[in-house]
Amino acid sequence: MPELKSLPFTRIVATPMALDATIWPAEALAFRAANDEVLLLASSLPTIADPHAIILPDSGFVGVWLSAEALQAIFEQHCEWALPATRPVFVQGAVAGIAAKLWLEAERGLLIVPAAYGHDFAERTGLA
Amino acid sequence: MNEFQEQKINLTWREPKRSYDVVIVGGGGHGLAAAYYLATRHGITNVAVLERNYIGSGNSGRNTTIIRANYGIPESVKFYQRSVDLYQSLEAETDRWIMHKQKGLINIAHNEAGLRTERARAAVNVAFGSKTDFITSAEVKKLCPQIDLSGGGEYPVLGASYHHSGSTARHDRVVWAYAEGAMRRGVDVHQRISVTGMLKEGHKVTGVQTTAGPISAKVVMSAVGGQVTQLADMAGVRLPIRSHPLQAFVTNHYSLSFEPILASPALLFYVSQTARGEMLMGAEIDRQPSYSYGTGHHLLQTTSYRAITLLPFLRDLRILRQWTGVCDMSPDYSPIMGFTGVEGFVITSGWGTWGFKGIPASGEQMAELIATGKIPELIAPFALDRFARDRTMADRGSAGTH
Amino acid sequence: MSIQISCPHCGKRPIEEFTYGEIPRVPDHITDPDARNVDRVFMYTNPAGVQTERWFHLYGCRRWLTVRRDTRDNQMSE
Amino acid sequence: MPVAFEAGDSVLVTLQRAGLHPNHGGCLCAAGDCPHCLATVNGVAYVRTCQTLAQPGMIVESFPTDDYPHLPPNTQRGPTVSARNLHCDVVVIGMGEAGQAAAAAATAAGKSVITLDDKAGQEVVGIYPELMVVARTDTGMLHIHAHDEVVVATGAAEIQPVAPGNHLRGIVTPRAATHLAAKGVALGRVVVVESGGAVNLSTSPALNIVAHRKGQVLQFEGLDTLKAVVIQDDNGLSQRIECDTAVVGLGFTPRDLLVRMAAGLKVRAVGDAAREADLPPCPNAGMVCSCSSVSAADLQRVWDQGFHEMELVKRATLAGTGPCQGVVCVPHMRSFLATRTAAADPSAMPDITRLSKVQAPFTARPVVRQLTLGEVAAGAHHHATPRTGLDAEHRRLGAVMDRIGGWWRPWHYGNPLAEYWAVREAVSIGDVSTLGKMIVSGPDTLAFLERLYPTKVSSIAAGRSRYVLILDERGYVMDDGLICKDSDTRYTLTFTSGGSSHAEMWLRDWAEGWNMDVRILNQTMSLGAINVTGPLATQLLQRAGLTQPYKFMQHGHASIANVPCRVYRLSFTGEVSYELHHPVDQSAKLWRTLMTLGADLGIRPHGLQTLLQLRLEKGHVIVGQDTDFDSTPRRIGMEWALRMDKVDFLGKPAIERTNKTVLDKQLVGFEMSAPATFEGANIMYEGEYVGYVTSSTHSPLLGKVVMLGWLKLVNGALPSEVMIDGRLARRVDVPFYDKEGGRARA
Repeated sequence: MPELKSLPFTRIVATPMALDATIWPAEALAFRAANDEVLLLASSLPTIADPHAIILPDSGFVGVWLSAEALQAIFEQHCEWALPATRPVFVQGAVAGIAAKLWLEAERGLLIVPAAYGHDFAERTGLA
Repeated sequence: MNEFQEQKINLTWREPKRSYDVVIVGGGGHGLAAAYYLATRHGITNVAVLERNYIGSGNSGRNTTIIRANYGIPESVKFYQRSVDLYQSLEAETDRWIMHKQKGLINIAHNEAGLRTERARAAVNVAFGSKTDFITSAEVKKLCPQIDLSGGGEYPVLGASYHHSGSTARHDRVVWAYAEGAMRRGVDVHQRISVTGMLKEGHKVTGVQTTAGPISAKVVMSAVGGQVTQLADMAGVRLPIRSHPLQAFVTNHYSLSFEPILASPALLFYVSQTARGEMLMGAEIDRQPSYSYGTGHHLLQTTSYRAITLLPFLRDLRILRQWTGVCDMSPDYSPIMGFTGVEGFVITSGWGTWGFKGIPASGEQMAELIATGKIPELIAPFALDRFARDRTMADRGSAGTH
Repeated sequence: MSIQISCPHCGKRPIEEFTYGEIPRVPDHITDPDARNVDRVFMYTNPAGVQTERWFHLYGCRRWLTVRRDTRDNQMSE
Repeated sequence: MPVAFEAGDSVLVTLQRAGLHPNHGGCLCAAGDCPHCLATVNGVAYVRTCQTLAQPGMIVESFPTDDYPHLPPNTQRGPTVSARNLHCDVVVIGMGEAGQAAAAAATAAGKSVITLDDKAGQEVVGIYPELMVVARTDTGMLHIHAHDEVVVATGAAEIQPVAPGNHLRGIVTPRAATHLAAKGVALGRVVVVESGGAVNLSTSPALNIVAHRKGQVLQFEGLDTLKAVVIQDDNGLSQRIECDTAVVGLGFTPRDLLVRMAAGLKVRAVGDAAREADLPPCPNAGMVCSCSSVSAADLQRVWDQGFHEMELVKRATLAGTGPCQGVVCVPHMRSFLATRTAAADPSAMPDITRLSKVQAPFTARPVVRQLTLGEVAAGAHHHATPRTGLDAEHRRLGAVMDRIGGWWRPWHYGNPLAEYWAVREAVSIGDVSTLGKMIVSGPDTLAFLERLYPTKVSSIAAGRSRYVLILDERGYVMDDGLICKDSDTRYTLTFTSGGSSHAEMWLRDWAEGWNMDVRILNQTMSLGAINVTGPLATQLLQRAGLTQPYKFMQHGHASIANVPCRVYRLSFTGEVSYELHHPVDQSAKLWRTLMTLGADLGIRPHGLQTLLQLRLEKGHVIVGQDTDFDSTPRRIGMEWALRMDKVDFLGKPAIERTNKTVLDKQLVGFEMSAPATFEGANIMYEGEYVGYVTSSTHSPLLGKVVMLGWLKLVNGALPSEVMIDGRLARRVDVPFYDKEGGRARA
């Protein structure tokens, strides 16, 4: 069974304009968690055009890569809201009653939850 | 013929008059009880109760019928204990069967904070004449053998407060007993009449404008649940009320074998078995203010989940029906009773999720206030102006929803 | 699912993902500072109709959003 | 008794084939509408046997005759099934002709369609807002989310006869007769009675129809089983016909409960579900509602008592409140009330063809099809309680864990007294990861915080922290915490564990409301935090790599045990304390290293129980435990934390207003001799209740009980001696321990 592992995110809070203008490193995954916030999985940091930006490493999330089929099974049982049809796509919302973030590619997806809820999430979705 | 059918009540309907001494808006338990006590305690019978639907059609017919006085502050314990006492003698007084039954109420603690709350509850209850003990989990098991003390391994039962006088009564019958008792003494109860405005002389309220024409009155009392803000607005009174839906549901009928009322403030769930054998369950209010009587599946789903955590036997019971009431919540979770600052307009409101248990004492005290023009000591702390006077009545013990 | 709220960042989600907020409104005729303060912190319009309200998307972007909702039937207009 | 059945038989057909009636008697509809075939199946009571497929080994019990079914004994945990969420454009409920047509039309229009049908074992329970259709199946719950519309094609239910003897066995509706005959169930001599509803049983040649009449049934005769029917024809002539089965046709009433409960939603009825209801003759005798045993005579009695509305008649008789939810009785109640109303007031004479003059059925409420709590609970969860990065560590150390302030936290590790002395005399570590931790950055940060907090934020120097009260607009204490200045445009704020879930909402709400140019980052769940406390705390941290000294209320960055830490020198316990905020994935590493390095110093971890005891000796208030809804700074004796000379801060207008009222009560400290009383104990003065204890502990170091509690002013003054738990207690100033605070600053 795949298990939830700590993800080496960088969390960036900056003006929406600065985030819009940022050129993310190639092969980076930059999840727009909010208008003014990005969760970044990358080996290097881009320049953010906001002198007041908060840019900090963040180990507060755990995640797991799963096949599209495995994700579908989890969503069908534990997710009341409809997933968008487009891929790749980043979405957020309650899964199994826990605030989850999802990065969905064509064949697989990354399921992310706060580490503080990792135990419960794994138990509820059968990942444990 | 089932044993629970109404046998004795006789309702008498009359045409509305153009003028009364007292007009009570809202033909639920609170309005009808006030009319009843005006007639029986003070001989004031030139009274009309106006109900926009049928009597008891609002929260009086949409609650979970629990009666208790295990509140968290002295003023509330005293007030609700008066209600408990009046309920206990209501059948004898009216010669009508309200199906009153003392069951005992168990409030479970699942963590240290819960233990602290329940110990405190027992202490303040006893100090003000209400019988509540702090009990161990073993004692909980004795009172309720069906309980899983491990709480499904998730919410262990660490202890509880046990409120001996926790009771239930059939909500409709309470409404009818008061209605009939008032009607028999000459009070008019009018169904299907809505209040559309206030008759005023300056700031003073002198009656109500209704769908059946104007009706003048020396005193207008609001006993409205649900749309009280709109009614008070007609009189020029601002209220600290937000109206929230509260949902509940029952199962089919089962042989009587679940004695107590069981509540878990942490799980936000409570249950009792009705006289007819239905398991009756409730939960917390919807968080958003709303006047919708619509029911949701989420409530049914999560409350069922919580219920079977503590009481696994409920798992195989079939759900019969769910419903919704609309609760007027005040900022400090205590009711609002008394004068409003507008002459001729008095109010009993803010009943939140505790309206049913407050009916007799609210009716009795408001009747006294109207009859004497003075604020009775028992309800003085619940005055509307307490917010401006910085004397709010924050009651942690009422935050339970039953 | 039950009632849904449209989060401008995350999309439509069940109301259970959100926390309710409210925008207090004090009528202009209240001019005394203490009376205004009492009204602002304790009194509610509590309309049976459309009101503007705030919701915090706790399970999603964790930001506030503003909607107009009819309290009679929970229809959202924005 | 074992009963044979054929594959595809319902439980009802199986029982009928064996000559059994599931529920002692009553007209059968075999279509899921009436309550007369309910039985207990495999321990679950109130199962409609006509809708349940017979299975080998199934145990079917009919109802006890003198009581309701017993509460079942289940002790197993959790939901009985799982739930599936499905999404589509259109849901069609009912796969009769109308349903098939609707599904075909939607499909042709390019819509994705999900169909549900009773006969396929999919029982729709309700239609909820946002077009969520909930259905139960034997394998689990379906939560179907329709984006466009829901089509209800559930058809119509047959009206059942009301006449004396209608509780007997041997009465069926036309549909049931057809169905049972097709299944080869022997119905014996059959009498057909058309009472306003056409009956065509020609498709069932197996039936032995001995009579076919138009008219009303005056009586069903028999003891338990039907022996004869007495029929009155349209000319008033009555006739008694012996038979084994009576088939009575009274017309139809639409199965529209799902539509009516979904008022305002995009739900459309088609086919018979949209038809008008037929109205049967006014019931004069016989059982109207068998769920609640309500006869026609009962309706008459409550009418005479003044109950004239559908809802009131329902409530007075309880008709319609049983398992069939009024499907059987409502047509008869409507007919009864229409007839009585007309008789009482000729101008209100109901025209049977115009139903608008007849009272509406009572409100339709979920659930339309019954299901167990174990089924409906599928897919639900408890509110998840977060765990710190040290959760596994605490459990490994044998901690008693408790939900405190919304988190799982260690209450104690088995020896609270040893934990206490470790803090007071050596060094101890505690998990404070649950504290709220927020960063605010941006040009408006200072202005924002200045307006938010009652302290003078501008006087905090970079690298310094200050304890603050956090007020709401009502001027009540909502939380407390620290303001830590990083730079002129960047601050770190901490909140209590209980307040942490609210802190972010609160900050963002006001930042937006005041249009402040700030960025906010919530690090509560991203950073672990360990409190290192005790006289040897500095020594331990030096061993772990702390190179520079920290002054009291100073903060900075350091590498501790090779973990990058944000170090805060402060004190909640009264001893020298450092909070180490660090990446949450390194909590266990940091914790274990400190435990190892401190072994010879006598280090022990402490739980919440000990922490609460230590802080109480210092008189520190716990917001939420010691404070109440109406706790102003004045009432908790902390006005020193306010700067009323600031132009504005959140809650200032309310503080100014409430300060004009007479003080009524205060949170104060008490001492008494052992043993400690419980928290919540009443405080009495001259026989009167004057407050209650909020925190209480026996202080091992001071050798007495120290308490905080609410005390009312009596005649304008705080009593100095009171009775707590029947014992004398003295009001004293806090803190109880180390009044000068020298130990924390050492």
